[in-house]
Amino acid sequence: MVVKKPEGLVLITPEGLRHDGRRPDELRPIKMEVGIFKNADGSAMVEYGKTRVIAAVYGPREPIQKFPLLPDKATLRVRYHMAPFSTEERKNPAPSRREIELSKVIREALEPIVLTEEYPRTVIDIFLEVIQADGGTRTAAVTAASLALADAGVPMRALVGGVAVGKVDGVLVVDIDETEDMYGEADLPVAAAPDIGLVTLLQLNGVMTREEFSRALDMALTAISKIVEMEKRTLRSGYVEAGGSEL
Amino acid sequence: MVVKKPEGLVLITPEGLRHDGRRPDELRPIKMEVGIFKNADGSAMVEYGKTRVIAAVYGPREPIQKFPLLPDKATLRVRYHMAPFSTEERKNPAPSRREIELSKVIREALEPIVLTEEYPRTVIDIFLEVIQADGGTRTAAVTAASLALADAGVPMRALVGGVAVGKVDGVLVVDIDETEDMYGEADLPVAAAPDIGLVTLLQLNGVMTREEFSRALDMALTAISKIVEMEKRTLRSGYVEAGGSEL
Amino acid sequence: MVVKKPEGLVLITPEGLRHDGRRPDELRPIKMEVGIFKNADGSAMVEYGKTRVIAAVYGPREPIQKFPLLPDKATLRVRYHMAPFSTEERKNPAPSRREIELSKVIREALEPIVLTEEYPRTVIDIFLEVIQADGGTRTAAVTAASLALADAGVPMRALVGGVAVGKVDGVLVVDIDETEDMYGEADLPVAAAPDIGLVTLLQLNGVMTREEFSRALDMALTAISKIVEMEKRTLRSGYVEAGGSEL
Amino acid sequence: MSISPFRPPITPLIVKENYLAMLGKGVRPDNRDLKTPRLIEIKTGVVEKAEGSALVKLGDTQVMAGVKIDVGAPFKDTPDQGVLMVHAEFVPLASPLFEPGPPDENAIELARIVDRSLREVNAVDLGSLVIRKGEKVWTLWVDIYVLDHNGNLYDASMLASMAALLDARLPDFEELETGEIVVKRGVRGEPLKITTKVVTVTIAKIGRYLIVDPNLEEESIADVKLVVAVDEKGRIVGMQKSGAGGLTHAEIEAALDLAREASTVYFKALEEAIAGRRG
Amino acid sequence: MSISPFRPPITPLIVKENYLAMLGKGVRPDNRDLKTPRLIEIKTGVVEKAEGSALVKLGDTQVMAGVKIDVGAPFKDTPDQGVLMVHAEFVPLASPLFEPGPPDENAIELARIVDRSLREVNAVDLGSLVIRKGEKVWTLWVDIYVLDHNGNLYDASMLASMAALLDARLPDFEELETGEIVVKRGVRGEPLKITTKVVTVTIAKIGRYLIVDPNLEEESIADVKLVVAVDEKGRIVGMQKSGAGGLTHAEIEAALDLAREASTVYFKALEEAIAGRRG
Amino acid sequence: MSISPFRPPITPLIVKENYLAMLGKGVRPDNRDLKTPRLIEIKTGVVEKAEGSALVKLGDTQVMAGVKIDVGAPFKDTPDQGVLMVHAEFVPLASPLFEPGPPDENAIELARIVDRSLREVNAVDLGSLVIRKGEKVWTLWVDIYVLDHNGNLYDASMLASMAALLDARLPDFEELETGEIVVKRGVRGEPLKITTKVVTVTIAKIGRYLIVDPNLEEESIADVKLVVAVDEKGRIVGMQKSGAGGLTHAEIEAALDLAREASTVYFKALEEAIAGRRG
Repeated sequence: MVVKKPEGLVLITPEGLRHDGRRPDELRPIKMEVGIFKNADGSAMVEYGKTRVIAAVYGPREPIQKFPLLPDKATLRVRYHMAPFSTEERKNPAPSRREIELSKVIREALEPIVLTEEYPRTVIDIFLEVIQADGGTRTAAVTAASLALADAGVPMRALVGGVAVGKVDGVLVVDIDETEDMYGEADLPVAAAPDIGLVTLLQLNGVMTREEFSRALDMALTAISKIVEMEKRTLRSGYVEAGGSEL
Repeated sequence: MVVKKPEGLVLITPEGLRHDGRRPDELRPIKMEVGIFKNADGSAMVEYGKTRVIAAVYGPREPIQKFPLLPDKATLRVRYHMAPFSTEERKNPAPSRREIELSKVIREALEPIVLTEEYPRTVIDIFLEVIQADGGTRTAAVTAASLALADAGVPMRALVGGVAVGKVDGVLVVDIDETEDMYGEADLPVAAAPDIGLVTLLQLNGVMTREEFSRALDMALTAISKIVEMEKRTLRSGYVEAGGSEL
Repeated sequence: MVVKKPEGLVLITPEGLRHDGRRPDELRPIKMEVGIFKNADGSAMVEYGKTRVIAAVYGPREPIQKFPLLPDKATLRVRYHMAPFSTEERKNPAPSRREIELSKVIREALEPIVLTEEYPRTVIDIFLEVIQADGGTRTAAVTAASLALADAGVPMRALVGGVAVGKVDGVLVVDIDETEDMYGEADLPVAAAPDIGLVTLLQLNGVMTREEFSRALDMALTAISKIVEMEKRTLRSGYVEAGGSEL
Repeated sequence: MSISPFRPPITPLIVKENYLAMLGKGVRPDNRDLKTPRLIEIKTGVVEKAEGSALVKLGDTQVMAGVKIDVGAPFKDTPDQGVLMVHAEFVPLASPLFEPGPPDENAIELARIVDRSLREVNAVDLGSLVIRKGEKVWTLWVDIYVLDHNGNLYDASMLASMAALLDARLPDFEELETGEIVVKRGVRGEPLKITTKVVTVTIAKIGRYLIVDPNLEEESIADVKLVVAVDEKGRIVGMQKSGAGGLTHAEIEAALDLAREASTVYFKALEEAIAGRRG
Repeated sequence: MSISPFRPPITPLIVKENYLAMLGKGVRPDNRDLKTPRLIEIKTGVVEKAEGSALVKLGDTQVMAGVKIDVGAPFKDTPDQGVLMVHAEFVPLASPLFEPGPPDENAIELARIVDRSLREVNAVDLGSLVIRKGEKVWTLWVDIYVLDHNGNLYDASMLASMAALLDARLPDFEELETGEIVVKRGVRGEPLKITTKVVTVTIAKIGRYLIVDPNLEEESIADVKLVVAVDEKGRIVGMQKSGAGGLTHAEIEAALDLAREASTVYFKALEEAIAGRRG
Repeated sequence: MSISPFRPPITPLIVKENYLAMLGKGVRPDNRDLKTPRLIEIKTGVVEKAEGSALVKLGDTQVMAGVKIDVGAPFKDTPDQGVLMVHAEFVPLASPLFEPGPPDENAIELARIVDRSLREVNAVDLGSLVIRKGEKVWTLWVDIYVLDHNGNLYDASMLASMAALLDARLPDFEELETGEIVVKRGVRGEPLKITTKVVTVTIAKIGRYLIVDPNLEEESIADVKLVVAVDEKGRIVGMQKSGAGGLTHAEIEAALDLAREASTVYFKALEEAIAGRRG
């Protein structure tokens, strides 16, 4: 679907900068915080620019409403959900097809990381709420989930983080926002656990050549390494923010 | 929400009477009947003017579809529901948000009255159907439920009855009908068990001063005493109707 | 509901033939095939002209999602469902009220035939998908179900087959298509097991005199006998097609 | 998906055998012969706010029907006809076996049988319900409300629906300059144009006997039922086999004769109810 | 259908008795007296993309509210008024007892209490929200989002809704030649016309004591609650008894006095939050 | 909410080990090498009433797709484009593990992958589907119907969708004086304007091996899958990692090479199916 670009919007300036002044490989200002809720066993808030996601983890526990549990490992339940006020037009709070797909994709980004085999016949619930959506919500959600799981003390193979790389006016750019997503040519959301070298979420919407894809994936993995380092600092100090050259 | 009053509608006459000729403290003609159904363990019909509600009680019993029961008392299940033909415009038979709220409010008006502790691990079902809605349906429903519970032989601390007091053109009036509800300034539905001095349902929609509220609650409790007396007569004789000065 | 007949459409010619050239007692070309799927325990495809229905049978088995089973016989679960692309205008894939009713009617057409008492506490699932709808889908579905049950080796009292007789411009005609159904005066879907002399599905939509009805039912039973014979040939050889004078 | 029902109250075999023995003598436990419906009581105008309404008691079975009339758009393929919608609710107060929730297959089947029986003979003249062709027509909602289920909901519901339609009056209305139609609820206008009355007669087969208007106990031991819709002229205007059994051709023919005979009892009850209204 | 709740975390009797002993001395385990709400923190403008937003912390309870504003059609019977919709989600991250799914009776009751409290005094002047009478009006969606449930969701949600409405600005818009209204999301226009602020004060009854703003533990041992909506002038503008208990007339009167007194604390917090915004 | 699946048919560890041993020798139990898809059979025009249709057999997997075309309104932000909707049903006849009900996360994911693969390259030229700009456009419904699930529904569904679109013809229509568009169902008009064909190739990772087009048994022991959408020019036009495992960067690169190679097999099958149609 081709949505026409509004007049006057320049996605890449002659100097090679982006519409918000960032360099192609520059992340937005990032904030991370853990332990933001009293009830949840673990919780976190993650901001990539204006995109803001919160996460809460409950478990390992018995589910309230019984359902068949796995005999050899914990069951992960992941819900990615958008607040009705998080988007331009009010979002109906009933789960959309997009939210159902992304809940699956995010669960499958976390399954390889969580040591589920240590808690058979239990449930680990990971609830993700998008409070404000400005591009990259699914990847920010993976980062928030990683922090909340660690905050809850759930044993993990490694921390995982996410970022989306885009192709905008032919240029590969990291951590795209909503404007770049809407008027760009491709969107490549990636989540990975750098410490064990695994990509755990990978989608591509749009067109890339073989060579572009390799470069884009490299850019994503570099950015994710920074994000996961920031997760580690956050788990030590509770709250971290960084932007521009600090990242 | 302010709905404009139709031209020519006089809610309070210069003589202090209401649009249907009643005095401010006068109830509508009331009919009560018990034992109206064969299947139900207890049943009742209650009319306040044109408002008509029927009630059926099943239980204490095991529920058809299993769900977790309470170990120390009976579970009450209450459904307040309006027939599609009970209202001006056809009502969609799927439960509305209003019906869901009123089911809760009515259940909580009955919980303090029913001796649920005598039947642990069972369900008592109370099904309420509004056959015609002309104001005061929730309070008539409480009255009908009280009768049907007694008809079913469910042990109760006391009978409970309900009535709505309104503020109409600045005047407090008892047992408001739909017209008074729609064009009045406030609606105070009350249910109480006079024999044990407990108010078990209390809502206020609209604005009252502190002093008006006290007077309105007094008016409601006086009316409810009459209604509960009438319930007692109905339980003895099966059917009672009364209106005007008889009440 | 009277839908106006398009100009130029002649349902019965002066020669007594139908709009597609058939005689009143002539079936459309019929195809039957069994064993069309690998997963299902039994499967079949049935075509009456352009009407095409496929059937799959699973069981007797334990259901995936537990529900109360019958202690003395197998539970039949029947789903009649139309593919979204099977109709003129796209059909919403959520079950319509029509599909819910027909699932019941078809289940009750199969209950007298299946020896359910041989498999207590199990489920036999019969899934029917209308791939193309051109009149007579419910009766073709019964025929397909009969074949798939036999293909699955489910023990049966007898084979069952179905056909719809219509009244079109006052003439009784067998195996009506959608055009005849839409502009005709009556539609009589029938399913029967000729070998045990039982009618197991019978509906009438439209008006018939007492005498017309008897004749129409006779026509249906005659046609069903041919259809059930063809089922038997299909179960021997896997695939059969026939039309016109062969039937 | 339709599932073999789990709990029709299971009747011990012995009950069925005793029952069959009685039927052999031509009599039923409630003292009826095999071909007579239960006592019928029809009261119309029971919901003043509805455009039409009726309460039917058929023995201990109680069914209410209400008719609501609104302005709507016609269906695209019938621009010159009003809209008729039939809906049935088996509300949980009517039976210990009914659970709250959207209509199940039984409620849907019932509503669709009543709907077709009315529609196929144009019992309500839908052509008379046009306000502005292709744009604005009357929409009739017939809502069937089962209050006490003691057997044979089909016949009771059809009687209630028919009586409510006979009771119904189109509301008065005003046409604004904008073309909008404003319905004046209070004011009762013309009655509906009913071209023919229709009833259904339900025949149950128990063993080799056919009985008219089965009560709840009889339904629980019946092998199968045949619902037959009959109009005032005695024509068959609809039919539905219901239940997990089969019928021979001869049984079907016999059932039709029983249905036509019993229909006169229902038509008489309908007549009296309407006459009572006018009287 | 409303069902007696299965699992309010069951508090042993001994806890309740200890608690009552403390209340007798006029003090609560968290060191409050009986009539003082918990610490209140209100932050507005927390969701830049929403037309209005606020995050409220009431003790450990956290509730967010967002206001989204769209162009819509007015209701038929109020052509000269905008539309106000209040919706509450108890998202599962807020409590170990919340499950995903559509709003249950508690979320619906909460939203409807907030809705009525705003609507009955026309707190948002709906008459000021008309773009073209009878055709185009502003629709306000107030979405309540419970983030951490530690008791008294009513008061926290009402505060969050009120603060978000005070924070909200109508979006700028353009009227096309076709009459269509195009909303310009980025550009913040006029603030909403708020005729009066409203808060609710929730009083719980435990034994014979009435306490203001119960926390989660207190709610679990409370017999019943009374939610009282109060406007700036101290008028009672709404009320709801909630919970499976009863109240005497005298208790109700006492609760109203407590509510009016505590409302000033909430109003002060609201004032400070808005002042902070402007400063 | 997405929940770890309960029953992928659990394969004993020993099966997996035997399987890995075979893969080490470059061969699979069904005699394929690692990079070759199963036998492909594509039949178009299988549903005469649909505007386009196809049945695809990929080994024992069978998927049907139908294209229905209606007149509708364009989306507000794309007034000069038609509408494309992709929907998938995993009907219960296709697998002992499918239950009736609305599409689950797997069906939704599948439909969205096919949708994006078509949409992102404008495979169907949506700009050619405008009847009256901003008002009336063609709406294409691609309905994927899984009939027999024996592994790799992605590739089979994408092939079926693509073949059905290639088979589809816009219906003829008439424009009434009122401006209404009347679709003439019977009459087949122009074919759709397809700018490029697209296929997906699914690669499964089992142990350290990558295999193309996994069958059901292979899926049950696979650690993770990568679905790669490729267009006729060999460009990557979509991608989705699916399943509860991870991939290294090197594995992803290797999978892309496999995908591009195998895509030619799928394109060839598509070509033959269409040629067959015209021949």
